[in-house]
Amino acid sequence: MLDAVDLTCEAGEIHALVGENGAGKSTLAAIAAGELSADTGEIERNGRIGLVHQHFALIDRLCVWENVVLGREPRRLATIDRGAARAFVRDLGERYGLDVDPDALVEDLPVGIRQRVELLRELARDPSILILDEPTAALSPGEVERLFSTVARLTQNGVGALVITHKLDEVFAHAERVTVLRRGRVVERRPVAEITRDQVARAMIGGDIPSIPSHQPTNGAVVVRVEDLAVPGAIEHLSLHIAAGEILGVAGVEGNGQSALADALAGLTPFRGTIDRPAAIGIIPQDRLLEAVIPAWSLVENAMLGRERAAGNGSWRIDRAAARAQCTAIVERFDVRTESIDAPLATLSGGNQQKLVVGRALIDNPAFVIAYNPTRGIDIGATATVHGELLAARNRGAAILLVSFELDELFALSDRIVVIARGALRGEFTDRHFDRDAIGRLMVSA
Amino acid sequence: MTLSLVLSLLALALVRGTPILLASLGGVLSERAGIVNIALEGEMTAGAFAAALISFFTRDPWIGAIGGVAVGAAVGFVLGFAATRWRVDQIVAGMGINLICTGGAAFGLIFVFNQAGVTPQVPAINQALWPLVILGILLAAVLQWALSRTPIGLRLRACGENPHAARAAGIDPLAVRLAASAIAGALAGLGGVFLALGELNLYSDGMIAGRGFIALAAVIFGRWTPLGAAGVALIFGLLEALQFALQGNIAWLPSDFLQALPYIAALIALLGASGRYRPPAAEGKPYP
Amino acid sequence: MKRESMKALLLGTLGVVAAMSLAMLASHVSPILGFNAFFYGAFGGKQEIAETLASTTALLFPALGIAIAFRAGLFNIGAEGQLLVGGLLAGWIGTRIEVAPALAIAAIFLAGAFGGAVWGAIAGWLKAARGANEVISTLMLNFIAASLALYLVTGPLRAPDAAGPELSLLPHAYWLPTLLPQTRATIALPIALLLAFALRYVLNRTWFGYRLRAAGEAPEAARRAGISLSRVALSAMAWSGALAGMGGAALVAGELHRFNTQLSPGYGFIAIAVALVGGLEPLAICVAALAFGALESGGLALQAAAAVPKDAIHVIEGLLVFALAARRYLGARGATTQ
Amino acid sequence: MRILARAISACALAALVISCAPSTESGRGLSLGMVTDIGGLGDKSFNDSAYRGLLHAHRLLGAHISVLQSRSAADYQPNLEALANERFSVIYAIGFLMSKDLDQIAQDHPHTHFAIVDAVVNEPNVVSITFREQDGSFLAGALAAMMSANKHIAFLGGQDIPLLHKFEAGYIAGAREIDPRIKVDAKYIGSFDDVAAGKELADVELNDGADIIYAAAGKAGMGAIEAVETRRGAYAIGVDSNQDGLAPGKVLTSMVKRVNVAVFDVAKAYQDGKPMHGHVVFGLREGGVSLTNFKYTRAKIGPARIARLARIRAAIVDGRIVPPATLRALATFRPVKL
Repeated sequence: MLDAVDLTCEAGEIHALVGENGAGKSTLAAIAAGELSADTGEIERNGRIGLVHQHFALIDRLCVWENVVLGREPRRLATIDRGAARAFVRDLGERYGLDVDPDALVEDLPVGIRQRVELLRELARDPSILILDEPTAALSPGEVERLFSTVARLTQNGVGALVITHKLDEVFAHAERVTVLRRGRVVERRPVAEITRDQVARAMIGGDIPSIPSHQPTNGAVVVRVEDLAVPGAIEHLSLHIAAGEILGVAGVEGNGQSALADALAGLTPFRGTIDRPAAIGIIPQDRLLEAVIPAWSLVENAMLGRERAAGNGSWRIDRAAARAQCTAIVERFDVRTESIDAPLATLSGGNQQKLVVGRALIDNPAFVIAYNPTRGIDIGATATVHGELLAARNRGAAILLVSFELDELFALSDRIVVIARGALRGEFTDRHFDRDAIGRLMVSA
Repeated sequence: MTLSLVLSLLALALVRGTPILLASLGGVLSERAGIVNIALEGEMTAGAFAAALISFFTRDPWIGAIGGVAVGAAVGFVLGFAATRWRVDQIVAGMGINLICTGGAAFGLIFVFNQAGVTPQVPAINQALWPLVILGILLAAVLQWALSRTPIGLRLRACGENPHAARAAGIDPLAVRLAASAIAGALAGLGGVFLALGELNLYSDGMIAGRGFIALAAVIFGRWTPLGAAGVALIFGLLEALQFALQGNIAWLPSDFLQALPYIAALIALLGASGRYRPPAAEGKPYP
Repeated sequence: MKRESMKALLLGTLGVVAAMSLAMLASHVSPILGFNAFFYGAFGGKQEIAETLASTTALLFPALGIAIAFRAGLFNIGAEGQLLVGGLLAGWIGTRIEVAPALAIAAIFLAGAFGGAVWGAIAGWLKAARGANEVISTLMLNFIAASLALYLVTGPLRAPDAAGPELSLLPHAYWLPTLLPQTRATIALPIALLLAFALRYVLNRTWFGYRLRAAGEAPEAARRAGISLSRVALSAMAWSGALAGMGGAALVAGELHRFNTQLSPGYGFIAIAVALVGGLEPLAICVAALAFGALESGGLALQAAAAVPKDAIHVIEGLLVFALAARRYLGARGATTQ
Repeated sequence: MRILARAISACALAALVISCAPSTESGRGLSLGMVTDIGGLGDKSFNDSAYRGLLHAHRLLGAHISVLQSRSAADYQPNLEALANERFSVIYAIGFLMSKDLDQIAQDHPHTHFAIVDAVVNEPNVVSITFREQDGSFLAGALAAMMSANKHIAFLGGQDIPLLHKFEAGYIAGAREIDPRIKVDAKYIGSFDDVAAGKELADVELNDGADIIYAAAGKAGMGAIEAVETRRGAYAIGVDSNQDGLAPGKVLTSMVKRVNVAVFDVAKAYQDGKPMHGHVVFGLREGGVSLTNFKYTRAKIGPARIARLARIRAAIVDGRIVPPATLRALATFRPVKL
């Protein structure tokens, strides 16, 4: 994974570690924090290194203060001093501007707040260095600003912050130094002031950035119509429509009704109101490992998921030759890199797994596609492939609902963007005239 | 129905429910730590047999009782060890333990007493029956409190929900799971002791009669909380007591139906509960 | 085959043999004599082999049924009750119809399958419609089945000639044809083997089996791919019960020739171990059922020759379960170090 | 590959088979085989009683003996078959549930002598032994009615099956013989194994006001004896074996069913060259059923009651009283003026 990497992070600095997915950033972070051990080399720590995980390592069914004090509980006789624990969490929150209700159950919290809890948990352990692994992946622009102001406050107190990211905007806005990792090796390390964006990007991927196909104007009839949709506890009075050959982007902070909207459109959750959509539909779920694939199964079997009856051509048995042919078609057309279509899917990189998921959703040319964070956690090359295929589907006349927490992705792909907050649409931007600041404000509107 | 009849019914419900309650508390502990425990039946059997055996040879029922609890704990330890260190599938291990314990006790009867089926009468602790009932209920309350209020309880829950996060917080999930499984065995063993030395004064093949499995149902019905499981165990005891009382008094209702009453009631309760039964998130999953 | 796997296998087998020897020594029997009796009891002659095959058959049906449910992610511990209800219905139909023997046998098996399917489907429906935990419901249904069967055979369905909790004998013509004359090895065994192959085919080659496996392996992914988890739960439990119920029918028509409430010594529970030891793979389950069948019939012979009690065989079965589970662990570790 | 690995692992067990060789008993002299029913040895009841008869024959007649226990109804046939194949002189089937299996096996082994307890099998080489349990139970009921201070007595059964109805009907009739208006509770545990449930159910009956409990529930009946131990003025009546010593002074008597006597008699007759045939009924007259001799309770009961019991016994023996054997017959039973 990693090969002769050396890295220093000094007290009081924000050090950005960038690289494509699979470059070894998370592994490096885990080794630094002592969660994994390296084969050779050594880690020199002055004090504790805290790690804020990419996929938050919180215990969902414990409340905030329980997560924060776990393993070092304040005691009163044999019991946990709950008053002290709550006060401790509140004080810590105030000191770093991380405002959280100590008694909230973690599983009830939106992603942005969960990250604060994760931060609090690490801060409670007085780290000398804090590693943040992809901290902004699911945050709204406002929350990103807030996070970095917290980090800045930390560095003023003498803590070193190593921020792992692939968003170059953040690097150039907040970091003092940047280290670029590619295929487990350090390929570039410089103060931010001495390097350009383009240089960093080239260093990351070791070549030119793939380009995304261009938008061609289309003018289709409306194929998806949602009127007055309501999903209990998530969405109220939501209406929208999508035309053939159109990508409708949905911007919003995670947990504001996007999942309910996608599920209602996919027919996975009960709803009130009317949904008018084509029967043929391709779905790219948001959580690949949990919702989209069966990692222990082969590519062939994964390629059939949801299309298993089609693989039998209507008969009760599965035509294995046809299934293999279809899988091969997906692998070839969507550039899934694998040694064999019979290999377990788990042996593939995340990007290649995702390409299979996208291919499965698009191969039958459905008239309607739901894409939910289709490029979350995959590398630039795979991202480019996925974006290209989504645009190709659009250009063939598919209506596409694109839910993404990355505004850049929405801006690059969408024909139209709606902003969702607290279960309702708060604004619409048409004709590819997207105003980042206005969208950011609407995302956090009540 | 007179007051004394109601009281005797409630008393019977408590006696009937307590062994199930004790085993279900064990089940709650081990499952909250992340170990599926279908071995409760075997642990109760081992506890009951060992208690009768030791009481017979030492002529001291208290040593017998302690021995029964210890043997239950040892069986729980074996389950925990297989599940954590060997990473054996927990359900498979539990099945194996049930088979070994029931078979082993039957075999032990022949080997030790040279008679099949049942031990001779042994010194018992019948006078401790009610203290044990009260102990069971107190234990449920104490465990409820300990799980939510003490550092150990918090750490145990953390291991059942997300052992990786627990590890990151400096807790050894394997040790916690092993300990929880052993304590669970001890509690189930105490359930067996209650039957063999508290209510009766012997061990007899088949005397556990599915109580360990009912305890497992109580764990799930009680939503993995000590008080919940205890409540379900006692309600189950009450239904059995009712069944006992009604038999012969309702001529048109066959006794077989009445005997099935508690189980039918449980099914109906399942219907109504419309199950948001969420087991601990990492239950049954080996770590690491 | 990997060396570690072989080593673990050898260790496991040795462990079981050592445990059996200890058991025999403890009951003052020379292990040589004991093993002799054990293997003679399991494989020593036509009658012994037939008994082993009869136990194999009795375990194979419910084990295959359990595998269906487990593969769908449903922990069906109700095979015992499903077997009982299936056997009851089979035994009742068998005494009620008068048709050609082949038809009657088909009807008996169908009745068994139907009875078991209904009993399994109750738990499946509870799961599908109400989200009820199948562990509790199948467990409760076991107790209810036992009470129901006892009530019916001593009450409404009581046979005029019955002294105990059983129905009348089936007409001789409806008894299952035997594989070996004068034994209890019947055509139920090839039927079960056929079912195992069919099950393997269904699981691997049909969209129904695919959905079942997907729902078991990754329920959320399956649900999002449009597979109805409720429908899978209902059908998997019904089929699971149907196979267990056919096991009851096989016992009724092949071994007892009548329904008796005590027709099973817990086959439905031992079959869980059989299914797990067989790794939930139909063909491997056949092999596991043979091993357990040999243990059952060899164990029965052991008590005759060596006065080892009837339940001691459970110890050996338990150790076997442990040994094979540990073998898988050791084998897996071997695989990762390579 | 994994399937292969599993197959080999199962076969490893089978590999030891090679050592096997027949170990049949040579069967010189008198050899007695016995198949228990599911209750098995240690039931403190009729399996144990039969076993005592066997041991007696071993000591007095020098017989070689062997006992096979059954775990389910499906085990009866192979167990009987195994003994028949080992050429035992006399093979005992202990329990009415074996009648259908024995009928078949007796035909297959016409030169082997069989005996069955509690059922009638009409084959030339089978002697059927039944007991008039209702007679002994009648005496137990009469004693209970005389001893009850509350005029309220109880019956505790194992499972609600016809065989136990003989006990229940005789007991209730005997009580009515003494006091036509006496209150009798009859409850069933639903199990012969669950000793604790036996105790709890007995407690319910005691709490309802009954002060004498007649427990016909195998091992579970021991729970009833425990229940009366701590209650002042409450007594139990044991069943099948002499249980008076389990709680001296608290078990009024036991309704002994002398399976041991019958078993021994059959063996003795065989050795004497005059094997028994047909249906042999063991009633009060034959000493097949009786109450024990009140070793611990004679003083409590008193000579007047014991004399009255003797009069009732004589009336049953000479046919003036016919104790009912079913609950239906009980409904029409009228006390007889002596």
